[in-house]
Amino acid sequence: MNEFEWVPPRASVNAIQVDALFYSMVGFTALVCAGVAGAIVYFCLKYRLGSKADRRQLGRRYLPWEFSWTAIPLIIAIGLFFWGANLYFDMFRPPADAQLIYVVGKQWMWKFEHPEGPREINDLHLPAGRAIELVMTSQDVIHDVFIPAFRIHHDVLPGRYYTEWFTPTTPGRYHLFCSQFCGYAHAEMGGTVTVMPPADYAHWLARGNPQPSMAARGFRLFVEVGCSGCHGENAAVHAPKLAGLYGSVVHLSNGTTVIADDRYIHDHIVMPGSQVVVGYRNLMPSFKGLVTEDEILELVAYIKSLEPGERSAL
Amino acid sequence: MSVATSAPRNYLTEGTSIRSWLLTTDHKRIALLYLVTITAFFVVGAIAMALIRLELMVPNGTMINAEEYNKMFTMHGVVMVWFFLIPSIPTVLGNFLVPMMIGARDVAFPRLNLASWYVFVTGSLFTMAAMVLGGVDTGWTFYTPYSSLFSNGHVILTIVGVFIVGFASIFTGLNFIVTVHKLRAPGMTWFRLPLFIWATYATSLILVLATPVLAITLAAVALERLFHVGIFDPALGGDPLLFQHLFWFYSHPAVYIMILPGMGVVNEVICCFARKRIFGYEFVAFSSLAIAFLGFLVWGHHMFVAGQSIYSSMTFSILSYMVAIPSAIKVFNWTATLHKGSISLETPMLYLLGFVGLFTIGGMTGLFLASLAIDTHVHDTYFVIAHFHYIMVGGMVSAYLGGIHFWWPKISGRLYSEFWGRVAAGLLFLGFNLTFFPQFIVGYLGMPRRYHVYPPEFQVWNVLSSAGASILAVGYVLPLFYLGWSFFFGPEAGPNPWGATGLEWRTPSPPPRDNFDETPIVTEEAYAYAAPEVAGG
Amino acid sequence: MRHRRWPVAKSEPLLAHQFSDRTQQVEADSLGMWVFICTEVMFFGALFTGYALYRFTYDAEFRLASHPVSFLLGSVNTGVLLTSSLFMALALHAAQRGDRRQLLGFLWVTAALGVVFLAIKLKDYSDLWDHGLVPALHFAPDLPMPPRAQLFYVFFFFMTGLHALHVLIGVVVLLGLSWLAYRGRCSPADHPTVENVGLYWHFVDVVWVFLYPLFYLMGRSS
Amino acid sequence: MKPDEHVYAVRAYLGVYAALVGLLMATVAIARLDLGAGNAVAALVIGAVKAVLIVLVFMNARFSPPASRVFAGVGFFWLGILLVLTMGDIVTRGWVPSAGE
Repeated sequence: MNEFEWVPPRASVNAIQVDALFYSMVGFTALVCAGVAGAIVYFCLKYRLGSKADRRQLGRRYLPWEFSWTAIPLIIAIGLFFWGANLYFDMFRPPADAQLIYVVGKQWMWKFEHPEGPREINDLHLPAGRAIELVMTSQDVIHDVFIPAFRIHHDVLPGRYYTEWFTPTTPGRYHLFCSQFCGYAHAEMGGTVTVMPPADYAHWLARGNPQPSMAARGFRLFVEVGCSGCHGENAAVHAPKLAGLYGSVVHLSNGTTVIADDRYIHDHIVMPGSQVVVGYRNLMPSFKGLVTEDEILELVAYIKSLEPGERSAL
Repeated sequence: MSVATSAPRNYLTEGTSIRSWLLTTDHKRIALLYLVTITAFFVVGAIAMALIRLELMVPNGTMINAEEYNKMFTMHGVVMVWFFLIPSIPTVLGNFLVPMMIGARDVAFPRLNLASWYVFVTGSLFTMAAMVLGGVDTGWTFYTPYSSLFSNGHVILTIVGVFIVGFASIFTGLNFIVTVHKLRAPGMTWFRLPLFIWATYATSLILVLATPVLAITLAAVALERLFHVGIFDPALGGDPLLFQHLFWFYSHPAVYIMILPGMGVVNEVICCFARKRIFGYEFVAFSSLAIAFLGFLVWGHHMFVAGQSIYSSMTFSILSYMVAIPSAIKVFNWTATLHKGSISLETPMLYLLGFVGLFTIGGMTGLFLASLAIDTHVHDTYFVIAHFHYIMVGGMVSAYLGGIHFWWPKISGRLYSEFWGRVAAGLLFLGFNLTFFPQFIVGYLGMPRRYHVYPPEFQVWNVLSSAGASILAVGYVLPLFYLGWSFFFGPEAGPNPWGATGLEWRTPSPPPRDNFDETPIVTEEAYAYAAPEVAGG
Repeated sequence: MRHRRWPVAKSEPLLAHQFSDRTQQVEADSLGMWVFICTEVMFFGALFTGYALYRFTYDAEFRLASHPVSFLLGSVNTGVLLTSSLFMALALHAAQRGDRRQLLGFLWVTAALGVVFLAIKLKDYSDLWDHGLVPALHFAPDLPMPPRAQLFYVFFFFMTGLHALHVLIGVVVLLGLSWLAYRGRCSPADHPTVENVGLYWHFVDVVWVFLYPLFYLMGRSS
Repeated sequence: MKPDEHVYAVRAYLGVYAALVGLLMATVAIARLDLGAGNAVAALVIGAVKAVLIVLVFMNARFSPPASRVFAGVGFFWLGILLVLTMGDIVTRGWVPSAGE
């Protein structure tokens, strides 16, 4: 049952690019190490104590050597930096049309939500050939989404949203690991990423229990936990309306402005008083503990779905 | 020359009661106190390591359970980092050699030096108590909010211990800085100092400047754990990344605390056994200071995927590449020193040539981790484990053992078995590579660190690694026996068995209480080895 | 006090065996003190960094949260510490001239000002306790507080508390030193000891000079 | 160091003390004005000036041997490293690169 592996499977566009850099550096490293080791062995043999090797010309002209082995590594280092930094920068620029998938890590499981509705635990199904963007948060400690076949890694922090994106290329089943130590069952906090041809993926989405979309679930929560009592269409309370909020610029009572992104909405739900919108008093209670991180994601998805001038998209 | 009449009084025979050892202010005796203490801790850390490697022989090991495994790697990390590696060369070889190499009678503050050992022992009692009472499972990095709010282990007790030993580090560092500045013998200018002194001086700067930051950070974790005030808790507005910044501000330079003194030992040993002056003295000297300085500018490379700003990551990445430059300078200069030398491969030389090779691999793989894109894949995998063990074990422990062998005749006044010494050095090199090289591969395959179970396709590499660890263990145990034997029964060494230069070799072995009968006067540069006779030239 | 005859220093100050002369010993002690101060800077520095991070992140909240902190007590305390530093400097001057009577007087004034500082600090803390603004022990503000107020007060007590601990240690050391001076162990040749204690005391003052604007001066204008 | 070098120092000590008290009063006055972010900057600049005066005159760093003078600055320099690189992260964390194609 032990398949023997030399190299990890390569299943994303990013993996190909990272491997190119990695193997170039392996070659360079092998060259340097062989050079140093070769020189040491050669000198140890040739200049062993009592050998008849010529030891004259022990001049002190060492500056040219020093400068060359300072300057050459410097140039190589800068080159390597730019190569790696360039790839890294791209890893933080998801294409605008990337498909979003929401991820919540908690001790010791991963929850995934597809906007179309399906929810998964520790398993993630993805279509091949399409840019995927994971929007990730944690419910307790720091976790880390690590998918070796995609050469991608990012920590998942409580109270924040981070994203990582990739384009799976090759259908297959790949490991998913938590790689930030998170307690007792850290080593078991993993799962399988299944990359499928797009048609199969569409089929998979449609199959099984038809689930309402994330935004629809968010709307249900919006009513159930009482958000609509103040933020709803006919609410008597003077609370900011949420249509068109997502992505807009919000003016706060302390004179600053923020972009209303996932993090802003999240913080508002669990810590309402921290950023009060100008013109409003802070009346909102904290919903910390009343809604879980994945429910907050659903609320965010709902608020996101509200177009300006609309009260309810559903 | 110690002729076998009545043995001259030396620091070992100057009072033999327990009390005379426990109240000594002699830097050489304090070095021996530290030697015994950290050897004991090395054994503790190594036992934890043995359990880890045994558990990882099979993909679903059941020898120890998840909780025990988590406690084992935490114990291995905490003990090896703070109770062995950081004190190792500075407190043993540094304490023994710094005053002698600069021609001083003692360090500047001998009582502070003794206090350092007591503080160290006190701190270790706390941490050991935590281990005995049930252990701690956070990993040696104590990442918040896991350590501050979630872990059930004895986090506070462990942290208190580490906090206290920090002061031992600070005392040692402060002492060396002042000693090197103020107690050099007449004629011992900065550029006549042995390079071990430059390296130790650079290390001391890091000890003094970085350790307080760790102390206060750990205090904050303890505070958070006791009272949950939100310093690092996102739910209360805290920022877990603040912990990581402060922790790595110490713990990255701490890597240089571990490796710089090792580099210092390399200079001494290679010059001695190549019978040649170091190539490019000034460059090697200043590269030590450059490493100590740059080492403070790179901590963020531990946080490339932790949620740090990407612009910050880029800054830290390029600064990390800059550290490679002084490291490369050192490796090339050591190699060049061998050119046209007269080389003999005694035990210390074997250890230290091993160091150069392993450090080169460790340093080069550091470039992979400094590369943003590659780190995004190998972060927190066994690739990282392999990399830093190449530096800390392949590098530092080799240098430490090589240094112990090199100065053993000075410390004990006796010689050890050259045969067994070479065997141990060879086993260490072989065992080390077999243990850790497979970890580069399994790391790139994607095996995360701190996993006690793993997918079966990683097993081959783990079995190789565990097999290597058993060879490594033999390499560690052997010196305990033959050095122990030599201490009591070895043949007398005489003041300078290697024919080395350096002031420490100009005094009897073992040295008298005040090191020198009269203050030496220095008239020449370091490593003034006579030009080798050109046989038939 | 002033009628007492001062005992005469009986011997030259001790030269420890590792030093070859007096100058070397004095310079080593002084350098050791400066290096220790470096360590102290980094010790407080970690907290200043944490403060900077949260001040940047929650600027408005921190301003609001700082209102109950007494501007008056903080400013008076700054004056007290600055004055104590002056007397410490004068004490060194007296030691250099070998004027033990003045030395003793100045040391006592310095220590007394340290005690005054601590007393005012205590008053400051107890006022905040009454407002329920002591995190961990008694955090139930009786004033409207922004959400991150607790974080502000964590840093307030952590940093000023650590500083107060340093003042306390300083006072003890000053009293010890004045006892030595009283016993006649402070001849002009002993002034380096006074100088090193002074370095520590002035450093504690320097820390306060930064704590004062960070905790007592912010948000005063609004 | 030679004691006679700063026996005359009383005048310097008193002068610096006067300056420190003056700066304290200035900082109190400025705190009452509304300068926005300028308040914090002014208060910290005044604090830094006070610290420099204390180090140079009260602590006699002017007359210390070179090594001591270097170490007087080293601690603050290293604190600068810690502050600048940490805050560099905090300040730029919100800067998100524009979406790729």
